Amino acid sequence: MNAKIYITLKPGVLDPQGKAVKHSLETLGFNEVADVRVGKFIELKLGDIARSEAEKKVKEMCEKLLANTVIESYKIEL
Amino acid sequence: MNAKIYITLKPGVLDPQGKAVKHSLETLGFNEVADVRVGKFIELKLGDIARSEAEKKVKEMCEKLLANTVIESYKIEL
Amino acid sequence: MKFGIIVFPGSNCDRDCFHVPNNILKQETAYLWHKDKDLKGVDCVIIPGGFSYGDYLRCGAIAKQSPIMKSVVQFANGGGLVLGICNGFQVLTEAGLLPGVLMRNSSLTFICKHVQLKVENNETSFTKKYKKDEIISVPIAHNDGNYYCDEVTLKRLEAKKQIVFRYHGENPNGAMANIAGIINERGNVLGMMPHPERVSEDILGAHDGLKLFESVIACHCEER
Amino acid sequence: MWSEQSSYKSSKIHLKKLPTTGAFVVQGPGENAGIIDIGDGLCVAFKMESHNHPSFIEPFQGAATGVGGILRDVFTMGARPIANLNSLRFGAADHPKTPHLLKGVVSGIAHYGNCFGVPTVGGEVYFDECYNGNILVNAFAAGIVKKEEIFKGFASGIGNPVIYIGSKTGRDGIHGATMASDVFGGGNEERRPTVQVGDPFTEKLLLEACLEAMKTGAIVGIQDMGAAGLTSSSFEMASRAGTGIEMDLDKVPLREEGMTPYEIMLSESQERMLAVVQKGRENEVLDILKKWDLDAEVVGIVTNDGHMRVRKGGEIVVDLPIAPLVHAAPVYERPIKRPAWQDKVQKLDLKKIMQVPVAPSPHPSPSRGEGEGGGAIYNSAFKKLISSPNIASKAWIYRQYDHMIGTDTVVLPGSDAAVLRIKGTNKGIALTVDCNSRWCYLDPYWGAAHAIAENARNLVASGATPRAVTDCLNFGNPERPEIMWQFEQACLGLSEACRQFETPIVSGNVSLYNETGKEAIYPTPVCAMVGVLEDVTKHATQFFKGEGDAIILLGENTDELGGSEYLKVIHNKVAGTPPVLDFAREKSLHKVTLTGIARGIIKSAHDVSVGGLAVALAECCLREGRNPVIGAAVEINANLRHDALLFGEAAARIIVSCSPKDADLLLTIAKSFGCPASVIGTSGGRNLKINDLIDIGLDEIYNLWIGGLLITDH
Ligand SMILES: Nc1ncnc2c1ncn2[C@@H]1O[C@H](COP(=O)(O)OP(=O)(O)O)[C@@H](O)[C@H]1O
Ligand SMILES: [Mg+2]
Repeated sequence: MNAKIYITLKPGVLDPQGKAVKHSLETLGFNEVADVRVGKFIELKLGDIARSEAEKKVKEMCEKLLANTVIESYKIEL
Repeated sequence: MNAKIYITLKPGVLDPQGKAVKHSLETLGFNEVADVRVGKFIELKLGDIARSEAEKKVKEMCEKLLANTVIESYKIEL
Repeated sequence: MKFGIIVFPGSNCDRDCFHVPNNILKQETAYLWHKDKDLKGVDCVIIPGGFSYGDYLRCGAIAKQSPIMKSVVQFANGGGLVLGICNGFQVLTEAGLLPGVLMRNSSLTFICKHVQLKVENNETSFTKKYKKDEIISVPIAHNDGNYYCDEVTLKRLEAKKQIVFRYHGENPNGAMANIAGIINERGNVLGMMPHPERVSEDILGAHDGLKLFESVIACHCEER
Repeated sequence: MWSEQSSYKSSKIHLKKLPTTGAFVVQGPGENAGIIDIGDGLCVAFKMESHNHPSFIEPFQGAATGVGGILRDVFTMGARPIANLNSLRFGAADHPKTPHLLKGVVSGIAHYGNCFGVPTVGGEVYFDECYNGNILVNAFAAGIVKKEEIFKGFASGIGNPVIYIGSKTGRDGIHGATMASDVFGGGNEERRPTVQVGDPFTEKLLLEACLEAMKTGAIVGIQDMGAAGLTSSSFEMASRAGTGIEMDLDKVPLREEGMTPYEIMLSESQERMLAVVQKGRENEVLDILKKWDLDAEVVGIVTNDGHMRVRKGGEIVVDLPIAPLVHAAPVYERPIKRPAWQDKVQKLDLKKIMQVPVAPSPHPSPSRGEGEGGGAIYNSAFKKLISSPNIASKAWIYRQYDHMIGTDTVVLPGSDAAVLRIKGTNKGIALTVDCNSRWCYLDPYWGAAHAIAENARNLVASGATPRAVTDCLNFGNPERPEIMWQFEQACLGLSEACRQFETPIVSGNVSLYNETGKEAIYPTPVCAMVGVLEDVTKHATQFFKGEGDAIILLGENTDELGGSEYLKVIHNKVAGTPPVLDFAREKSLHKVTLTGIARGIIKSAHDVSVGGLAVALAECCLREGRNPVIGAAVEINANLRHDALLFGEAAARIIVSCSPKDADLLLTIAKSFGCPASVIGTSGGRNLKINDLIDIGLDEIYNLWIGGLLITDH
C-alpha cells in the first residue's frame, strides 16, 4: 500500500518560498502567474497493512512528524 | 485557472531527506513504513489563460525553473 | 589581476570573498551585480557563498536565471576562471557548468565546522600552490553540501582527475566519494563547498585557504 | 527598550534605578538598540530581546522571528550586524516536550541567522523543570556603526514623506502583542494564534537596501515595525520628534484581501520598516529599494499638530493625539512582598549532605579501566556532572549556526566569550551572555548581580575589558507581589553590579507573565555584556595550549555549595544561597588576568562556573572535534569538604596556564593586585587527575561531555 501526502501552508500564512518563485517566474517572462504556493509532496511505501489501519497511521505520522500543524495543513491519499 | 505540480526525485536518485524522515518515523514506532520519498507540491494561480496555453506555459516553467530535470521529474495537473 | 565577486540577492559571503583578493592580496576587485550583464573585464569570477534567493525552491536554482549568469556561462565557455564557493558551487551545478547536484546534508542540519580536505589534484589553476595529497583544514557552513551524481559521471570525474578536494577523515555531509570540490574538464571552473576565504589570515587561526587565491594569481601571471 | 508588550507599566519604576550612563555610552535605553563608543570613530549597537511565548507555540518560527526582530533593531540604527548570541531555557531534558522544542528553536535560530548572514557566535542554554511549560528564547544582536552615521527613529521635518519599506502586510500576529503577555493556561496551545513566518532572505535585502539608502543622507529617521506593527512604529517616531503623522492605509502594500484598518495598523508581519525621508528626495530612496526588489510606498507625511491621522478609502479612521497615548501609559507601583518560602529554600545544612555520593553514574562506561585511578572516589559524581545537559558540550547547538561568516570571529564558540576583530582596526570586541537562574531563585538580588559578574569574568578571561550591558528580564506574573519582589531585587542587584564594574545597561527588554498555571519560571534576568580588546591579537581561550604548562588558580576555593549544579544533579537539591560575591576580589582578579593576557604570559584562561573547579579544569582540557586533547594533573591543598573543593561554585576564580618559567612572574603580578593565586598543577598526559579524588582518562570524559546534550529524537 502506498500513501501520498500533500502538505501546504495554511491560508494567510506567509510563504516566502512561493514569493521568491513567483518573482523569478516573472523575471523569466511568465507574467500570467498570479500566485505561487510551495508545499511538500511525500510518498510513503507501507508494508502489508489494511486500508483503515493505514489511514489511521498516516494521519498520526502527519500530526506527529510530517506536518507542522500550527502553520501547515495536510491531505492524505491512499 | 490553477495548476498543481508534483515534483519528485527520479527513481534511483538518493533522497537524504526521505531517508532521514523514514528513520524518524521508525524511532516514533512506525515500523510499517518501507520507504519515504520527499518531493515538492507547487500550486500556481494563473490569470485568464486558455487550457492548452496554460499546459504549454507550465511545462516550460518546470523545465526552466521549477524542476531540476537532471534528478527530478514533474507531473502537472490543471 | 582583477577579481569579480557576484552579488545575488541573498549572497552573504560576497564581502568576505571581496576582502581576501582586495585587502589581503592587494588585487583589483569588483562586485558584479546580478542584474547586470557586464563582467567589468575581470580575470576571475567568484560566485560567493550565501543563500541566493533564500535558497528557496532549490539552492542556486533561481540565481542561475539571472542576467549575470548568462555572461558567466559565456565567460566560462571561453576559458575564463570561475570559482564557486558553497552556494556558488550550487549555482554552478544548477547552471550546468559543473555536473551533479548538492543535496541536503545527510544529517538534515546545517553544519559549520572546520573539516580536513585532501588536495587530490594540484595541477589546476586553483591548486598549483598546494602539494599533491596535502591535507588542509578549511571550514564548511552549509545545509546542502551532499554531492551526488550518477555512476557514469562519477567514473568520468575520477578518470579525468576532476575531483580536486575530498573530505579527509570524516565525511560531514554524506557527499558521494567524499567529494568536497570538483573542476570542469577544461579546468577553468571550480566548485567547492568549503570556504577558503575563511582561512586566509593569521588572526583567524589558519591560512590554508589563501594558497587557493594565490594559485589563481600565479597562474594568471604565468599566462601573461 | 521596555516595550508595552512587556508590561513596561509594571517594571518602569524599577528600571529607573538601573545605571544607564557612562563615558562610552552614545545611546542609552529608549531607542531600538543601545550604542557604545569603542574608539576609532566606531560604535557598537546592541540589544537583546525575548521571544518566549511564540517559541513555545511554534519553536522554529518563534525563534526565527525573534532573531529577525533583534537584527532589525540593530540595523535600523545604521549598524551592520556582526554577531548574534542567544540565551535559551528549556524544561527538564527528559520532559516529553523538550527535544521537540530544543530542536525547533535551534534550527529556527540557525535558519534565520545563517540565511541572513550574521554569525551566531555564542550563547547559553539551561534545562530545568521550572521551564517545562514556559521556555525562554532571548536573542542578542550586535552591529558596528560609524559614530557619525547613527540613525534614530525620529519622524522630524514637517512635510517630510513617510515611507513604508519591506514585506507586504498580512494578518500575521494580529493580537500577537496581547498574546505574548497572557499567562499560559491549560489548553491554550490548542487556540493556535496566528504564527508569524520569518523570511530571512527579505530581511537580508532589507538590511542592504536600508544601509545603502542611509548612505544617501536623505533619510531623516527610521524604525523597524516590531510588536503592534505600524501603530507602534509610527506613534513612537512621531512622539520622539514631537510631531504628528498622517497616513493613508490605501497605500500600504497588502498581502491579503479585505484587511480592516485595525488589522493593517496592528499586523506584525515581519521584515518591515518605516522611514521618514527628506521632502523631494523620496525617489532617491525608492530607487534603491526597487534595486533590491523590495516593496516600498510613500504612505504618509509628517505633520505639526501632534496627531496621528489615518485614512482609508478617503475617510479618516483614526485621529488621536500622540503624546497622551505614548507618555501617559499607566505606571503601576505594584505591591511587593518577599515570598514566604524564601527563607526556607535558602536553608542548607551541609552536614546533612553526604560527602561521598553514592548515586551511580547514568552512563556506566564499558571502557572502564583505561587510566581510571582506583582510589578516585569522586569519579562517578564527576562523570554524572560532566554528562549532565547543563554542563555537557553545546557543540550540537553551535555547529548548526554559521559562526564564522563575516570572517571576523577570532574566538569561535566553545570558549568563555566570543571574540571578533573589527576590520580596519587593531581592535576586537568580546561578547557573552549569562544568567544562573537557580541562583536568582534562591536570591534574586545576588543572583542577578552574579549574572553581571559572570559576564565580566567571561570577557576578562578572553582578554577583553568589560564595557556595557544589555539585558532581558524574564519573570512571572507581575500581579503577584512575590514576583514583583523578585523583579525589584533583581533590578537592584543588577544595578549594584553594573555600577561596580562600570558597565552601564544601554538597552534591554522585559518579559513578564512567564508562567503556566500557577508555576512561574525562576526569575531569569539574562544579561549580555560587550567588552573591548584594544589589540585583538592579545586574546585568550580557555583551552590548554600544550604539555607541561603550569596551571595556576587565580582566586580562592571556599566551601560554598548553595545552589550548585552538584547539589541539584547529585543530591537532587535546590537550596542554600548563591556564593558570596565580593566586588573588590572580582576587580583584582580582572586586573591580573587582563595584565597577564596583554603581556602574553597567560596562555589560557577559563573562569570557574557551573560544575566548579573539576568541571572547569576538564573544560580546559577538552576541545570539541580536536584530538588529542591535553590532560592535567592537579594537586590542591585546601582544608575543605572534598565535594565543595571539586564542585563548589565560589565566585572570583579563573584558571590560567602559562609556561613554567613565567609562573613566578604571574604570581607576583597577582600579589601586586592583591589577588590570591597558586600553582595547582601541570598540563599534559591523557588523564584528568585532581588530588586523589578524581582520575579519569580524557577519552572517556570527552565522550561523556560531547554526548550529554544529544537529546534523542522525539
Ligand atoms: N545556545 C547557544 N548558542 C550558541 N552557543 C552556545 C549556546 N549555548 C552555549 N554555547 C557556547 O558553548 C560554550 C559553553 O557555554 P557555557 O558553558 O554557557 O559557557 P560559560 O559557562 O563560560 O558561560 C560557550 O562558548 C557558549 O558560547
Ligand atoms: Mg565561562
